[in-house]
Amino acid sequence: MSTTTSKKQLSISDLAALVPDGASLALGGSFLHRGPFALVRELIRQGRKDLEIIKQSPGYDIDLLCRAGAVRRTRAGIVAMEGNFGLAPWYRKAVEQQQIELEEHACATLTAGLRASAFGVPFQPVGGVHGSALVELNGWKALDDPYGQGEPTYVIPAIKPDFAVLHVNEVSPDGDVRVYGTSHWDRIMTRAADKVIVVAERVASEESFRTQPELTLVPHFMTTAYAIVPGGAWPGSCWPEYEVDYPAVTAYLEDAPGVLDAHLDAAPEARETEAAHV
Amino acid sequence: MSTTTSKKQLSISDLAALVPDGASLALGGSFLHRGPFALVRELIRQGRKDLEIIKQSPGYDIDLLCRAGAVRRTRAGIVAMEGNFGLAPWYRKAVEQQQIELEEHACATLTAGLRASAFGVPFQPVGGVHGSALVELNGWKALDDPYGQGEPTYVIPAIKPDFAVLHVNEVSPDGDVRVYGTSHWDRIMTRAADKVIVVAERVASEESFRTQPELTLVPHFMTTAYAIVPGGAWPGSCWPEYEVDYPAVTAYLEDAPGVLDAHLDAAPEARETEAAHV
Amino acid sequence: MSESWSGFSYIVTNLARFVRPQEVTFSGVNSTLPMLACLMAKRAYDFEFTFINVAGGVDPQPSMIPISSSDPVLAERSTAIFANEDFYDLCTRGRMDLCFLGAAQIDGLGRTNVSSIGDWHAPKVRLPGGGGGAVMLPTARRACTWRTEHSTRTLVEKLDFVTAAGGLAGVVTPIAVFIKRDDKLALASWHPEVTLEEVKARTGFDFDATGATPTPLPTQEEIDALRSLDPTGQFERDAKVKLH
Amino acid sequence: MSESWSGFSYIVTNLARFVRPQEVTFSGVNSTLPMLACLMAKRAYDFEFTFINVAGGVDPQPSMIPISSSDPVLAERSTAIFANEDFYDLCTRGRMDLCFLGAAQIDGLGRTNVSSIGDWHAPKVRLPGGGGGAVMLPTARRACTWRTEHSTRTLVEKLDFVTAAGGLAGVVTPIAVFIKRDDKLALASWHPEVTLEEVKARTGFDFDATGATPTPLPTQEEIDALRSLDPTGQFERDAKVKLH
Repeated sequence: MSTTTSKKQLSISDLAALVPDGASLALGGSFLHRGPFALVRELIRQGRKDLEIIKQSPGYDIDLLCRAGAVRRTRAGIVAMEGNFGLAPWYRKAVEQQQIELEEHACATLTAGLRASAFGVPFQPVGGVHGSALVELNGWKALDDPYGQGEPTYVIPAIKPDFAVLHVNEVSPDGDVRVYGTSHWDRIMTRAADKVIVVAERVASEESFRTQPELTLVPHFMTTAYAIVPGGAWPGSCWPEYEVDYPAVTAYLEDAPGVLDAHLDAAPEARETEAAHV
Repeated sequence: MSTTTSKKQLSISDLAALVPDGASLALGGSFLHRGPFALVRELIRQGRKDLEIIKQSPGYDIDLLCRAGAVRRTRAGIVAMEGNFGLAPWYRKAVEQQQIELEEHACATLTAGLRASAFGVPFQPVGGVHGSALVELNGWKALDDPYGQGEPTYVIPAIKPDFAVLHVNEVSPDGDVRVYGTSHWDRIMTRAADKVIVVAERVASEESFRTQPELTLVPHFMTTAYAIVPGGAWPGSCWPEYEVDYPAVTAYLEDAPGVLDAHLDAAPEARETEAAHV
Repeated sequence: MSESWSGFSYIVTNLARFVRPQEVTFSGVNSTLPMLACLMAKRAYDFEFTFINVAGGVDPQPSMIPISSSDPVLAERSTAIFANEDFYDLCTRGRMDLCFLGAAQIDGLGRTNVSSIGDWHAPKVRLPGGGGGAVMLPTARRACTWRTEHSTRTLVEKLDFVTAAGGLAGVVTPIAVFIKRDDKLALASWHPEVTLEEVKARTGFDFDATGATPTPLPTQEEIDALRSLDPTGQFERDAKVKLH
Repeated sequence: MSESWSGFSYIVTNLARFVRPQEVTFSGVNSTLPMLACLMAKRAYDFEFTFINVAGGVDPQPSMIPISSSDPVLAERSTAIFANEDFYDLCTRGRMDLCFLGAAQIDGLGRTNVSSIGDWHAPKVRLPGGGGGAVMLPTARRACTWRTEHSTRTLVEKLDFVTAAGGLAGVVTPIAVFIKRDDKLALASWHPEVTLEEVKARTGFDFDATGATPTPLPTQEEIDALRSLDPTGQFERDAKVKLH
């Protein structure tokens, strides 16, 4: 397996280069927690356009992408900066000014669509939703129970992202993935997407994975490629490595010229690249 | 939480006593591996009748229950003793002589039915099945994709066992559950069933669960009660504790008077009780 | 009990009072006050219940109280990780006893809007969106929400958009506690420092107030629990709750 | 290569030859010969592929070769546990490149019966049942099976029950290898010690034999790999495969 190893490990810029303009990306994590933010920033640096962003609870990531004008459409459950930061301002503006298309979900309906893809079926029943105006908005259909036992049940069409993009604690040389604490919706995203790309805090030995295989969230054969970016979930948290960098989020939210570039330049993956060039 | 602890831990006979005649049981494990066999034997000792057994791949368990005349109906994917033991003889006889009702599934259709219950929906789409005579046999319905994207897809009605019964490596005092190696279908069974009852090799400290919560398969609040029976998956395996006891399986399969009783008496939970009475 | 009962303490305490023994209670994202309420209930009440949260925690032992109610510290020293798919399924299959959900607007039927102020397609304010509500509100055994502002802007006659239906079991504002009765919100109690008339005047929908009384003051255990959770008053300052 | 090619070695080796570089290959329950084939391919062939199995293993390093093909040792020192729900979903979403499935009867369309001999409702022999087949056979990219007996009892004109349709990509018996061509089973090759006529006489369905040749003898690598997996010949004795 050692031969596969080097093939899968890429620089963050080469990893981002796998994603073309117009691609649909399911982003892992939730709000400010364990999001694949280094990859998101690298997509912006590379000028990616027309992306479709799929995530139950985006925040910083979708806001940043909207601020950079990289988004065509988002399919999301709940969008906010969270903590005490409230709404995501550039996302909000992009929707209010109709610069991006929004497919508004409940988190569980988005999960249902991902499950349909993961299970290889065209639609997935979901509990609840009755009485919500989201039904008409999205054209969701209710199906009668053909067995006559249950109430009419809404079904969500399959959602199949081109890429699932995760930030994780550890990756094996061959691409096995491990996270600590909650996996959020990362698991179902990796089963629904066409390809899985990963940013990890560090490489852990194959041996360590073989010792506790029960902890592996994504087996290596599902991982297309990965990059190692310590601190890559900045300014968010990556349990148990680091907490949210609240001052950095506050600085990001300032609405002034140069703030976006300064923020991108302050990111760990940018500083690392700079350091490498010295 | 210490107060809950003693309430949930029962003797194997008190645990079995929770299951009434006619109950439907989803049994964990697969074939000879990590099945809740101590509990199954205790149900037989207590003379339980008319049980419905739900399991993708039963073998020794369903055979034993059929041999003891405890089964009314089984819903199963594949039934065999496995290894070199071939078919399950008493199960086979019970079906051939129409002493029990069989609902024959593909393993994945049974899983789909369990998923429907776990997800709180009346039916669950499943991939495949097209062209199988199981469709007509079970009256499974194909639904058109209301979104016009996919092919007609078979849906399986919800399967909701009264109990999920697992054999596991470790349980916390309060009922958190941990298994090593594959979880087979145990996870979805615990999410589909009305109640979860557990036989464990041993109690592990609450602290050990708090140290690696990612390894917990079933959180304590889902567990109704548990018993501790070291070796309780005998004559099957429980990774990494012990392998299959092949001579014991061979002895069980002998068709002679007294074999069933001798087998039940040789089981770890029977020897333990006997020892306790000395 | 100090000289006055702050709106912040009123909301947290009355949310905590929805927690019942032996139940499974959930708090989610953007939900600092319910998070504090769940932690308060653990400290103030002499009964057991299971606290699960959006960080995957199951009865965790967090080393600090986080600003973000989805912070991973809320799964610290948890006995299990019960991640998002799992707790949503628990809810849709009818096993979530109590869940706390956010809302921007609430109507008299206990429905919520978290989607937009103004027309959805051309919003004045684009709100966070569907989140847990549309699925959890109709499927949880009881769902409760809160508002830090009690006004006809937040408690409305007509929602700008019906994000979630199904009927809230409880709503807590700085001055009132509503519960579900005959599939509508009814007043259960009001802040002892305001009047029933003020509650009515500041509420956009009609409600039944039969049997409603001033809310019982916080117990010493509730006061102590909240003080231990917010010793410096930072959460109270951040929440910016005003009675009037 | 010894003086003769045993039926046991013929089956294992020809199943192994269905494994392709970079693919995901699965072996299941009641499947000792495919299990040996996957392990043989790992040892004999100079390419990488992912071996997953019903014990949850992903490229495991088992400390012994188990009698039961679902034995947990097949997940020993695995890099991940990929449990049953996961590998079934992998298959139904079209990402299982090759899976090995059992069969009692096989027809000329590559459909299988694992349910009953005789009428399903009053069976002469109740067989194991649906298992992986009904879902995996139609959804795997390629599904292969094997029989240790090549006869008109096992390779039939008409199945007693169609448990799984979708068309096998390959069938290996002690004397022949069939592949899928134009949605039917066609003969690819036959055991060098039998004749095409014998294969035809012992097969219940008609098949196309265009281009079929005697099967290439096992390579030294294949022979060595199988010997290392079954050094005492116990698996071969247990399998009781007869050429004639």
